[in-house]
Amino acid sequence: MARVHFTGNFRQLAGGDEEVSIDASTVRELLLKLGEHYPSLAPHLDEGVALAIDGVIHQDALFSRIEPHSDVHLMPKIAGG
Amino acid sequence: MARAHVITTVNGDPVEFLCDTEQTLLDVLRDELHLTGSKEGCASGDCGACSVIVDGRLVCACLMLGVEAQGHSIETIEGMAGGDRLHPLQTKFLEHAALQCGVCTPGFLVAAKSLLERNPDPTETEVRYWLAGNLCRCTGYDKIVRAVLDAAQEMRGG
Amino acid sequence: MQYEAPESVEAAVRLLSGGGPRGRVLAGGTDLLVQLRAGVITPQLVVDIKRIRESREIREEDGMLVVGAAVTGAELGEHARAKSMWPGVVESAELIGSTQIQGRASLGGNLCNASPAADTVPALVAAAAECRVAGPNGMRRVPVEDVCTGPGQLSLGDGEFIVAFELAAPPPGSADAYLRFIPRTEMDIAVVGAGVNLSLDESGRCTAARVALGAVAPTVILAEEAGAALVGTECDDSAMEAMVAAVRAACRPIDDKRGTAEYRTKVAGVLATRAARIAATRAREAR
Amino acid sequence: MAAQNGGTTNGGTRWIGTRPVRPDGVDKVTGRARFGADLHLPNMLVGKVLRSPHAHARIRSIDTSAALALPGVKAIVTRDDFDDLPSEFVPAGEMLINYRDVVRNVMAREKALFEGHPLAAVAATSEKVAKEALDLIRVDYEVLPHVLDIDEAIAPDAPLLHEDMITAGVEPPPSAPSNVAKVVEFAHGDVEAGFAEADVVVEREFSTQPVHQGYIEPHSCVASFAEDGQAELWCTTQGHFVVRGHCAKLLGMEVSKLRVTASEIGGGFGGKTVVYLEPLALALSRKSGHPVKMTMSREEVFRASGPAPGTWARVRVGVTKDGRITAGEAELKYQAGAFQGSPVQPGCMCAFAPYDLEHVKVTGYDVVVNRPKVAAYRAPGAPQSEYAVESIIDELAKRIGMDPVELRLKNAAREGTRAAYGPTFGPIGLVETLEAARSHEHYRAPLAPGRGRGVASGFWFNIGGETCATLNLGEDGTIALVAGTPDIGGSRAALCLQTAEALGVDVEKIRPLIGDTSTLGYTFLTGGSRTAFASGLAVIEASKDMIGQLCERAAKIWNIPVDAVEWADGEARPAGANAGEFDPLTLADLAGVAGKTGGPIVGRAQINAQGAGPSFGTHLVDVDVDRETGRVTIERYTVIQDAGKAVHPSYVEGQLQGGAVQGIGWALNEEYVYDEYGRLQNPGFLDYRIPVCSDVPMIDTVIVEVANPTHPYGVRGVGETPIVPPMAAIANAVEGALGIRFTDLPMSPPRVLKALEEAHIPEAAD
Repeated sequence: MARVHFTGNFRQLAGGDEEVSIDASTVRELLLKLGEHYPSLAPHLDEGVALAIDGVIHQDALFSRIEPHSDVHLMPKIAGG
Repeated sequence: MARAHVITTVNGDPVEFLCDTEQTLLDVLRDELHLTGSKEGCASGDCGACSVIVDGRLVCACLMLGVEAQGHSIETIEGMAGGDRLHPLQTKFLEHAALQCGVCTPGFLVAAKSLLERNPDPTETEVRYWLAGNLCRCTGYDKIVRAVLDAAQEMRGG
Repeated sequence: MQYEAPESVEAAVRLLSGGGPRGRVLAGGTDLLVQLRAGVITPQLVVDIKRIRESREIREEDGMLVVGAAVTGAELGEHARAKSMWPGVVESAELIGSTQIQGRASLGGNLCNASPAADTVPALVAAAAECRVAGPNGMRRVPVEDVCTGPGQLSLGDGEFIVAFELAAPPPGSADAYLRFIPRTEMDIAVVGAGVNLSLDESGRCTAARVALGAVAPTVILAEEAGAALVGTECDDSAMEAMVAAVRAACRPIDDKRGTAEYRTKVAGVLATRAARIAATRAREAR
Repeated sequence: MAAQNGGTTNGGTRWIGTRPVRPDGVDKVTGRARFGADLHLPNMLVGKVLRSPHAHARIRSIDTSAALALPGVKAIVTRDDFDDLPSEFVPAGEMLINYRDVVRNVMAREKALFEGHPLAAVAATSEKVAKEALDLIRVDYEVLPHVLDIDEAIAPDAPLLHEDMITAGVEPPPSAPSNVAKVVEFAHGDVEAGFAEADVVVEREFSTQPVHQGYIEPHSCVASFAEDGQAELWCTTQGHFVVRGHCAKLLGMEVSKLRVTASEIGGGFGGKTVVYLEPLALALSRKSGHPVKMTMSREEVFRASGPAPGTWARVRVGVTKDGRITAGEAELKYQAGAFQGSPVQPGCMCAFAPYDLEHVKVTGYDVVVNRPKVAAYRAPGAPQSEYAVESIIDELAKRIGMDPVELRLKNAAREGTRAAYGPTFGPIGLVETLEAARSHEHYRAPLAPGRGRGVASGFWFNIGGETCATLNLGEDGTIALVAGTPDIGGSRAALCLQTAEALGVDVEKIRPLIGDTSTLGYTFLTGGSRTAFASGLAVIEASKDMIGQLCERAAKIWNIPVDAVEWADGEARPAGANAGEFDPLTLADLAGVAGKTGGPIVGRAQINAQGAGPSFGTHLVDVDVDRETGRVTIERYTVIQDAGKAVHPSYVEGQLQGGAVQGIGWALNEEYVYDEYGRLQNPGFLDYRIPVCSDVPMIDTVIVEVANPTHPYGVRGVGETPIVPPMAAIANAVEGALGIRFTDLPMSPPRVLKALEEAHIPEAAD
């Protein structure tokens, strides 16, 4: 089970939860299960989020691997100037 | 009103053109003569991207009417390299990476050429003040100043 | 827009007073072209005075320096005699804009743009310079401080234009200086400018002083009481303090994008002091 | 031209870390390079924009009939020429962009929301006619009260920009609309518990003014629409694929019918990641049947293109006597301009990023005001919040009597630190930059009397993203490299170097170009400091693809299995003794027989680059202050930054120097001045004072290299981080010189002099 941490407004949308354990092997699977678990989070997941998987930031990467003990942080997407 | 007929010299060649009297020399160079190396960054003499040399004097082409060019001699960036050889300033700008986006570069080169024609051995401070009318937003000026100082040294035979 | 480049004063006067559209005089063009481009002015006639010899030359007449109205800052700065006679006037001309602007901008244009922040004007006023004004009724002399009557406003009549400036030979023991304050080191319009012209006798006592200030009132002002505060003194600290008080009392600035009234008043005193010290040092060296 | 080796070691690599002349260099020093405004097409019209003179006004009607009747006017477009679009968020720059807002930003609909807001655009046979036509357009306005600053905008009775805007991010949602678009929060730990552990707590409020990117080249484009609905667009942009997407959406086109070519770009810094003129030019071209060129004047650039936001911040940090930071808290309010979407979110995330904090809480407010919609500007959102935090860190160091570099080192984020914004950092170089600062000669040099020295650190995420690249092998063994990221500061050189390294060929054999939108798959823009990293990864992948093909050809020629061929030093060799004895085949050898051995060889990559390594920097600055005029002079400046691996060190140095000098302008002089009617008073380089050459000293640089593990050569983005530390570094230096802490930017002479007077410091003698 990967541990998913909520930062920022995602925590609010996750009903105040700081983290949750999710069984998923890809980002897509993880987002799908998160959306089922937290319906109010779901539309925001569709808009696009970033995931820090074991410290490495992934954006728009549905098939990035999630390991069984991965530490995942849900974050807003980042771009730049 | 009929357009004005102007006879002048650009980069050593005789040039004739027709222009509206309101057109600046920069408008004429870019739109009539298609010499687009001189850039318009402000059209108010504040950025130096349109620097040209008129009768040996550095000026902003945006602050001179096209009709004022009558009988004068104009040097632009397009005339800086001689044949297939770059001017030492051009070479030094490349070697020192003294450009990033490059849009201010023609103006800086023309301005620096004008400096070295008057003062072959400028100090860093002299270079900085001479080039104060040329804005560069990319480089922080460091490599530009170094390139000019290095070119000056090379041109002095150092 | 009709463009004319007459080759004589008379031809220029004829064009400017010819009953047609009121013309604008073009010297260096560094202000005029910006206003043209922005649509602030839409003249039907532009009279370029750069082909008139009297407007383009620097010469000495009976010890007096005569500077053509279309002489550029760069040309004045390269004129060794001008620099030694009126270093403050020359340094004020050399402060206008960038190297590129220096190649075009003129004394006449700087004055007739009628900005209170013009760099050369305080220096010319401090130097008691006079303008040679040509017009339909011939040539007349006008003190520089009487040319501008307000921002963008001139006292010149129809058909008149400034041909040249006269700067008398400075008496022994005299010198001028000009300083301005800008936020950057170059390229800004003066937030405050101060020109000081003073004479010292053999003992180092000030016998005459003129202090002129830019950007602290609708026009450049001659702060007569500031000059008077130096006369009779050795330009020591207490005299400077009195001058600063007079300078600040003379200031009537506004708040604008370039500075607050409070800031301008304060810095006018600072610059006048610094300029007076430079002028005094030069005057001692000149003796 | 010969490559020269620079000051950075290039351990184990042949090309990475060298300093060859950039491939586009000669064009740029001779005036040949074609920028946005340098294209001229036959039958081309000139387009000009009518802009609102009011900061806030309802548009009752627009009458273009008199303008259309003017001879030479070929087309006019207004709000009626663009379909309204529903709310839909897409990423562009660092922001999520809502097309409902984009269509309104390029052309006002119900209301003009800022001075300069476009109301109509005219295409005519000359600029003169176009301008005359603008004067003939009649607009009936109902002028509305406006709000320029955050305080005004969030006041209970403030005029509303968007009458239907309900603050997002608040539970339960507010019942009434306001100018606060969104509230965001990042927190972990328990800040009050953290502050309880502190011996010293400092809390201050800060403000910064909007600042413009100040690129020297104004926005410019040429649009040409054909009768069959196919269109071409030439424009100066950081991302032509992003421009294509926006324009196609706004014009109701299929993306494949719009081919966008990126001109050479004369600076962007984030400001050329959005569209302004491009949809208008396309609409005018479609309507007139002519190519249409549109170029902003400098005044229009200032009045109508997006700056970085002005901000307000309240920051509180606690520290123990021995220098452990126990908690950090910040409240940030950012101006979004006329439409929501300020970079307050990244501002919140970056605020405390350089520190290892157990307890942190940051709250951000996105506030709309009657100013141009903000755009990205180098590390968007970060400079403002990190300025506030880095100022307080300096003050805390002073309060507990600790060296400010030591305090930072003691609390610095490092590998394994949980970032203030959530995840755990991988290998990062903050500690290395601080150690380099501490041991730098600058930091130990004696300081002249009256001067002050300041230090500050900074952070930016950096990004990857969608990226394509193609390597076309020529029949003589040279390579045409096609990338999709416009080259804004020498990235073509960086891509050639990475390709040369990956292929093992001479960098001079590779000629790069930026392909138009029809030549490559979708490629995200040049921004987020991503190009050297992400397009770098793409060319490395394309090189691998090409090597695979080259090895296959060699295997065929030698009649051995492909896995018995290896690629090394730019040639195919038999892999080991068992593979057989064959003379190596060079790239040129294989290129020459490509046709006969299977056809042309093209290396391709299409990737979505992940794992951009964050970049940290530390700046040192010495200042002098004229105590009588308030002018601050930068006497010495040193930038130290982790580049991961400097591909072309000269251009890395250039990024560090340029970012620092932009920061100097931000700190000292740059600001927007508005009148009481909400009209900008300083829309030009005369009174919007970016640093000039004589304002600054040489900018020393130290490149630290802590490899980014997700890139084969360790590359991290470098372009944005350098603008983060300067404001705090300079404020800290001024504090050192005067004993006065400046919490409002810019530290312009009037502000400094006023503060000096209020502090009753006697005027120093000359």
